[in-house]
Amino acid sequence: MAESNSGLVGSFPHLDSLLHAIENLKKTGYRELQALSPIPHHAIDAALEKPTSPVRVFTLIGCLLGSITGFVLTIATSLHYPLITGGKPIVSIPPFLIIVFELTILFGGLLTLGGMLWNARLPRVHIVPAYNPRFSEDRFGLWVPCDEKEFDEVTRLLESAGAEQVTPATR
Amino acid sequence: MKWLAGLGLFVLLLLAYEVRVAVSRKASAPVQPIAFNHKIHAGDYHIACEYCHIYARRAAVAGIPSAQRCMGCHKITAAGNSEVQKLRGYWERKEPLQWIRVTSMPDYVYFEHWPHLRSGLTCQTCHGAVETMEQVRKVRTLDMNDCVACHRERQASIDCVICHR
Amino acid sequence: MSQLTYSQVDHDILSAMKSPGRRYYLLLLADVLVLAWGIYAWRYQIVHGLGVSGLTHPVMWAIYITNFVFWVGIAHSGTLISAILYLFRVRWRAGIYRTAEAVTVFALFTAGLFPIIHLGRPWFFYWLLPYPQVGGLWVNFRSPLVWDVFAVMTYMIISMLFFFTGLVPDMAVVRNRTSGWRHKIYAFMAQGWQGSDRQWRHYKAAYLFLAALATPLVISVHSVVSWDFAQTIVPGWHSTIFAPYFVAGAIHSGLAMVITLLIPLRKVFRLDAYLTQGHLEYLAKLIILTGLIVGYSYMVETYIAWYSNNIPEWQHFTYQITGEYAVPFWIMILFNSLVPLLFFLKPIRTSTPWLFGIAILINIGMWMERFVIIVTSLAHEYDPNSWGLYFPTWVDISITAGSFAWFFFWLLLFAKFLPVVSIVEVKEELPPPVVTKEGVT
Amino acid sequence: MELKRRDFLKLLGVGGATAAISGCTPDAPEKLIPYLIPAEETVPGQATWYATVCRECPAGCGMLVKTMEGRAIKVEGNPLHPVNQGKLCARGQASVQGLYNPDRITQPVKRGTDGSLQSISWKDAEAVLATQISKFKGNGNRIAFVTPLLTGSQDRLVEMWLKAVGGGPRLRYEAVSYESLREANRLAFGAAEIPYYDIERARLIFSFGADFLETWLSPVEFARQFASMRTYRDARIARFAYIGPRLSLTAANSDEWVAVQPGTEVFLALSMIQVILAEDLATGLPQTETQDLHGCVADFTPESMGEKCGISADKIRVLARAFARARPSLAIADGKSSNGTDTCIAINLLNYVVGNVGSTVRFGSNGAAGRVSSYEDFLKLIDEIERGEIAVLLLAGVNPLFSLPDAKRFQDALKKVSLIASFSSFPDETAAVSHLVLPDHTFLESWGDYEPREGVRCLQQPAMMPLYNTKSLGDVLLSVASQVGLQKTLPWENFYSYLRDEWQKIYREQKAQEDFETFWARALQKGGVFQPPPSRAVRLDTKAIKRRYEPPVFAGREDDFTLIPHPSANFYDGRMANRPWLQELPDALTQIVWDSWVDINPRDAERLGINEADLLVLQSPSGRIHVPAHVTGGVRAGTVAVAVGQGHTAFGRYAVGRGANPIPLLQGAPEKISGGLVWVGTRVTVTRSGEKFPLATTLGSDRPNERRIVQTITLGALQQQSEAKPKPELLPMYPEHLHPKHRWGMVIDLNACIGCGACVAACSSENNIAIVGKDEVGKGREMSWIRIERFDEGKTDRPDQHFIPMLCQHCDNAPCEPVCPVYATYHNPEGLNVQVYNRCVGTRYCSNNCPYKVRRFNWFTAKWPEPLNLQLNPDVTVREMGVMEKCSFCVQRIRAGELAAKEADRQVRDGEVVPACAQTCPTSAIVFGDLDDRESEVAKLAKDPRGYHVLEELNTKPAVTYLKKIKPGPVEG
Repeated sequence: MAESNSGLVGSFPHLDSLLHAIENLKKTGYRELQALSPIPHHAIDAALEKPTSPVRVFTLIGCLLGSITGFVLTIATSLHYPLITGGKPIVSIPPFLIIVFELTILFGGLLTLGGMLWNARLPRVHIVPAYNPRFSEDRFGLWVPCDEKEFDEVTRLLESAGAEQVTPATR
Repeated sequence: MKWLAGLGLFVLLLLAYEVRVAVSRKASAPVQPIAFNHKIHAGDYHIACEYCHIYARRAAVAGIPSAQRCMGCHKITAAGNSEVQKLRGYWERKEPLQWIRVTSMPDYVYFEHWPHLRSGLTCQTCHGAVETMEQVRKVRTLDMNDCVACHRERQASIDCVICHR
Repeated sequence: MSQLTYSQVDHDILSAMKSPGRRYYLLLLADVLVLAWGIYAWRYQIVHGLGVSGLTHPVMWAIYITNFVFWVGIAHSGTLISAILYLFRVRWRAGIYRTAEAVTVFALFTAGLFPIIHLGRPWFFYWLLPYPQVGGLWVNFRSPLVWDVFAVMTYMIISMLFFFTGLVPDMAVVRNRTSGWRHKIYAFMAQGWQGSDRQWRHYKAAYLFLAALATPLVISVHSVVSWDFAQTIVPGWHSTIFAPYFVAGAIHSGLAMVITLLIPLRKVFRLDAYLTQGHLEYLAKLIILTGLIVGYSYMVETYIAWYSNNIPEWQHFTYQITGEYAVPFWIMILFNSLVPLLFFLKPIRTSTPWLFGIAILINIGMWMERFVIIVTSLAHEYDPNSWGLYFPTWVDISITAGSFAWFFFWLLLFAKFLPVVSIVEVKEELPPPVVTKEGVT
Repeated sequence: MELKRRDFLKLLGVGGATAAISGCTPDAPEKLIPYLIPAEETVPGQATWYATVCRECPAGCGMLVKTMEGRAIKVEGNPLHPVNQGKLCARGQASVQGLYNPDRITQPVKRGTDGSLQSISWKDAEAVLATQISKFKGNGNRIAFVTPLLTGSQDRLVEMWLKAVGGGPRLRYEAVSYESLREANRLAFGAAEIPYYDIERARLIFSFGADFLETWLSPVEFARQFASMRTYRDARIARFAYIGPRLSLTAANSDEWVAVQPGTEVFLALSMIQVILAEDLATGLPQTETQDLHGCVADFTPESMGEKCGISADKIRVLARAFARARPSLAIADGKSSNGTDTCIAINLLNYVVGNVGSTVRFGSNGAAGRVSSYEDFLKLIDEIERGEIAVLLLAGVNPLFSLPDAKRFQDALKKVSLIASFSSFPDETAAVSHLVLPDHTFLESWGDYEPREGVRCLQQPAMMPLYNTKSLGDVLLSVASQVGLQKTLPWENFYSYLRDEWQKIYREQKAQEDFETFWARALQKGGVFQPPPSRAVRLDTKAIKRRYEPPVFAGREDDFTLIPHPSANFYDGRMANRPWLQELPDALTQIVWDSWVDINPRDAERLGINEADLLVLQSPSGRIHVPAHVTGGVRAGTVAVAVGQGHTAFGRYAVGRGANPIPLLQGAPEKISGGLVWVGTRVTVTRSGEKFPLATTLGSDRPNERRIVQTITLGALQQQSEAKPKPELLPMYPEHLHPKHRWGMVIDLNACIGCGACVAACSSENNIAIVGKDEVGKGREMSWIRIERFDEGKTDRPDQHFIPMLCQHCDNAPCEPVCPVYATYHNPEGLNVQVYNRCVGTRYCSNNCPYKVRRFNWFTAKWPEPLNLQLNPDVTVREMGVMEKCSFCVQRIRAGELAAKEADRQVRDGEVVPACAQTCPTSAIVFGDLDDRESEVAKLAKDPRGYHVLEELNTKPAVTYLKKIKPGPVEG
């Protein structure tokens, strides 16, 4: 999405005022909003109307990959150098299933992590100027991309909602 | 993250190690106490390998010719040659020659020459075209990959106990 | 916790990470000394051969494997608390899960060493890993030990994922509060976290799925460990109940270990507000459950030994309760299945000294359980002519002591370098700051 | 073959010779050292066999020595030899450890004036001897010569030499000797010899204290005969009862152990004769003789004798009737008590009255043991020494300072001798007091011959070049002779040429067609010249029978314990105590290793408050020893038994300071009639020292614990079931896996196994089994791949011992295999359970899961002190620290057999591949072969009705089938 680089950051001491601000801004047509909060909160996601995370797909793919690897690894290697142990068949599925299961979990976990990093654009080297250290403590931030001529309006909207300070920042 | 890197590194080290082993198995041609020239003997004069390596067809080891056998010819033949002089020296001192081993198996491998010869392999299969080498060198890794590959190819047994007891 | 504010939380928890005092360093020093001694003992064993340990024919496994099972067991409670209770949305988990998870990771560090320590030729341990080896021979996937390799490796990796993922937002908090080299480290660990709604959204999803994966995993791991024994034909090992029996036992010991660690932790770092008596009580209640399961397993073992009418089985049982190793056996019965029942009494499960004492006893009891299962079974197998006994030597004992030191070494570092309570999750439990009376739903 | 041993060993790369397995790290460049001059008969990596004769005991078993690259690495019995027919005992197997013993005397040494030993050259050594000889030459028997029992050329040479130098006396000294037996035969039959005992033919044997399966006369031969006598044929089985106060290994193999009072065997025998004659059960006796005999045994009624012997009169009657009815039967005795000769005479009579003499007891073969000088003669020698009549004393391979009761006296007397020369190969007690030691070759390095009995002439040829700077007795004598100017009488320049001349005589009397060289070559190949033992009829001298049969007399206090010292199955008279294999070979009846102990009856132990492994003090009028207690019902109450062999003060690292020697306790007076040493004639006081002495044993519990490892079947039951009833077919757990070429398997007949342990020693020799020492065995870390398990089904005071060789069962469904994470053990296409040492990482999981507990782990890196390492079998990997090992069914032999077959492009023949244990088993209890080959012996035996698998219920499907031991029950009249 084409994001413009200039914008304003409002800092809210209270969660509900942040939510009001989002409401007002959305009404006036500002859609590209981004909340910065010390804790996750479903109300914020609801207000911003973001789609559900696609990480689950990664997990699924990982698990499938894992199972396939498990089967291939166990069966192929056993057949490659067939040695009878304990009179059991060369391809003895029950014990192999254990390997399959573990690999399913392993790959699932790894891809889940990968999925998160990918989607959340992590790890990132430098933090946006818009970020205020207090957003990790007890302040809620809202970043509104807009150009200079819109500053006044946006500032008014934010402050009316209860922002204790509004500062211009670039992404 | 960190541990992932660590694990990867470890696996790399492992593979590196295996490779190193494989490579070192393929040693370069060592310098022998007497510059014996297989090219002349086996190549130019077409002396059969088993004329000197007498045990190959009946024993586990091919056998390195005794000084006596060398002297058998070299009392007269090429007696002037400097290397032959060396040989004569050993012979007269009754001092055993100490050749440097070129092709070797690990101690836990029981390789027997004769079954391989009987089953139609030639010396060259494993030792390369020695008759063209002035200085013998190892031409195959002769590690387990090598052995097993050949055994599979010729439907020879790959039962562990064939080589490891 | 309702009286707390967000910044108060930050302050309280981070103050635990202030640079340590002399007592801490002395503790660390003592720990490192024991560790060093353990390492020396291991080196001695590698040089001279396993013969320097007490292992012998027929008791080819003893306290090395005991330690392995014990530490893997310890690990389990961490995952239980962090993953399973998370899925069940158990609110009291927030205060303790960070520590529990750290215990998991460090316990696995420790457990992972023992399969290597107990090898006859430890320098070839990597032959157990699945990679294309010279000659085209791979590992034997029918061997429970290979299942172990996969299970424990996977478990270690997933737990670490889970642990570090959970840390990221907290690392951001610490990053914003520190400067200099510390700042650099935490900045790295925070991975550039800034708490944007997008990050939170994917983060929560990932966290949920990791929890969902870890849950079956944790069950599988100790089942696999139990199959090291159950898959054999050794009387006393060959038993179908082993998997659930071991999993319950694992969690039993794990919970005990968590209590043993939390109690000093909250005292030293004054975290009573976060690790309340309530938390410990919940744990105590869980221990009642696991204790009952373990006790039930003991009874089933006995019953089957009798009912199966299998002579070696029954003789093994009678040997257990009367033979050379009867004392460990009775310790195990007493400490694991009887003592925990005291937690039915509220005054006991709410008194810190009692909790602590009983937790210690359970730790001892669970270690003994593994010892009894492994050693007594091997000592009296099928052939009476080759029955034999095992007695540990200084090497076995030193290495065991070293392993504990190794575990506490990591734990000591953890207590100082990482927030022992999850900041974000504690905050989540607090009502968010609002102006309007009704708050936010 | 004029070649130095060094050159032999300068070997072109014999891959894997004494190879230690290691990781796959590449090593520094190896050297390939070819022969200077190739040796004709050696092909590197291929064994050369030499036939010779075992000289470790007087039995004289034929031996084949396997040499590789000039090193003797293994000995096996010579199949062509009439005495042992291809079998060897544990002691014979251990002879290579005598050859390679690290404590051998490597060159001549001389004791200086200060008592210190200086190495000297052979020239000087012989010069020293020669001067002394020439000094005392001829002036009246000043030169005494003591050798062990020698026969044939060697013996004649010594005689000639001694005569030439005008010396004497000459003794053939053996600690274990049979004077009473010989004397009894002289008195009863006028034949002063050891007859030939045909155990094989007997239907019933009574052994009066003769341990013929361990040490008595010719154990290997007797063991073989015993087994074949005990085989179940046409629904019958021959019986065997042992009469004597101690339950020896022989007794443990009997149907019935009659524990009589020590020394009362004679009266039991006489009362049996009385019964036989009274009930008119005698056979083949002229009427007059019968009355005659009846007259002199009339008053030995079972009633009166019964309580003398400590058994019931009825029992005696039962035994007597049984003995008379079983035709032929056989009674043997060793007569070791003060009335030994009387006992043996009574036994002769017993045999005579039922007509065994001439059938199972045959005179004329004149066993070598009969030529041993008597103990009394040795005492005479000591007297002469004390009187200062002996100036030069030559001791060749005898160790009287260990085996004489009053060794102290002998040692003091020796001070009077101006030169004591010992030819011992080992630094034994006697060599330690000699002035001059001229080390002899071991018999594996030297020429010689031996004649165990008439008609059996064995050639002894060197299997390898002498290991050290030693010289054979014969050569020394000849060269000394020439130095003292006796070339005329002893013209040979070395013993070899003398030996050939001697054999010229044999050649002539053979009247063979071929020329001597061929004859000689054939003799060398076959190991000698063998003819059936000549048989000579004898008549009973009735005068001899009319005699006073003495009751036994005992030195020491009346109420004390009667001491029963007995030669040990492992160490014989102590000469084998320096062989680590035998030290670590568990005693058959106690599983104790590296020590000696005293057997004491539980009732006595309880009375004296003695517990297992209490250190006891045994005090006799003539000495005292400290020895730990072993409480067992295997000795009669009131008696204690100690094995001879341990307790050396000098004899190398493996023997010195282990256990105790009971011989000094003996009061040492010779038996009146025969002049033999009275072994059972001393009483000892037994007291607790208060200390404990940890005994190392390989035994966990000898109680069966309902595991049914050893299974037995009564004669009745066996007669019922004619052929094996088909086993209920279990549903297969997994798809059957096939064995395309072979399915190697084994059958072990527990009815034949006597528990002697020869298989264990053979296995150690073949498979480079490490020796770990007492402490490690005590921890249970012995390495033997095959062990003899002993289960005791009897009551504590009445043991009922069963033996079972336990080795890897090579299961079809082997529990050890699937648990190995790295495929270090697996099931190969020929049915072997293979252990790949270099793949093993040492999880030891396989051992945990092996119900037979036959897997052994290398807790440390094994050590072979030089030159023991030269014995290592190059065809078998020497295992490294940290790996598991176990029985491989001698896979190296299987491979060799298969390759040989392949080369000749035929199938492997049945019996072509034989593992070391089966090869040496004196009773052929172990049979190996291809189970898939219907015609093979093993396949047939596996279907025997007695067949069973150990722990069958585990469905491991072992390749080893055991045949139940037959229990006919006590002897019936």
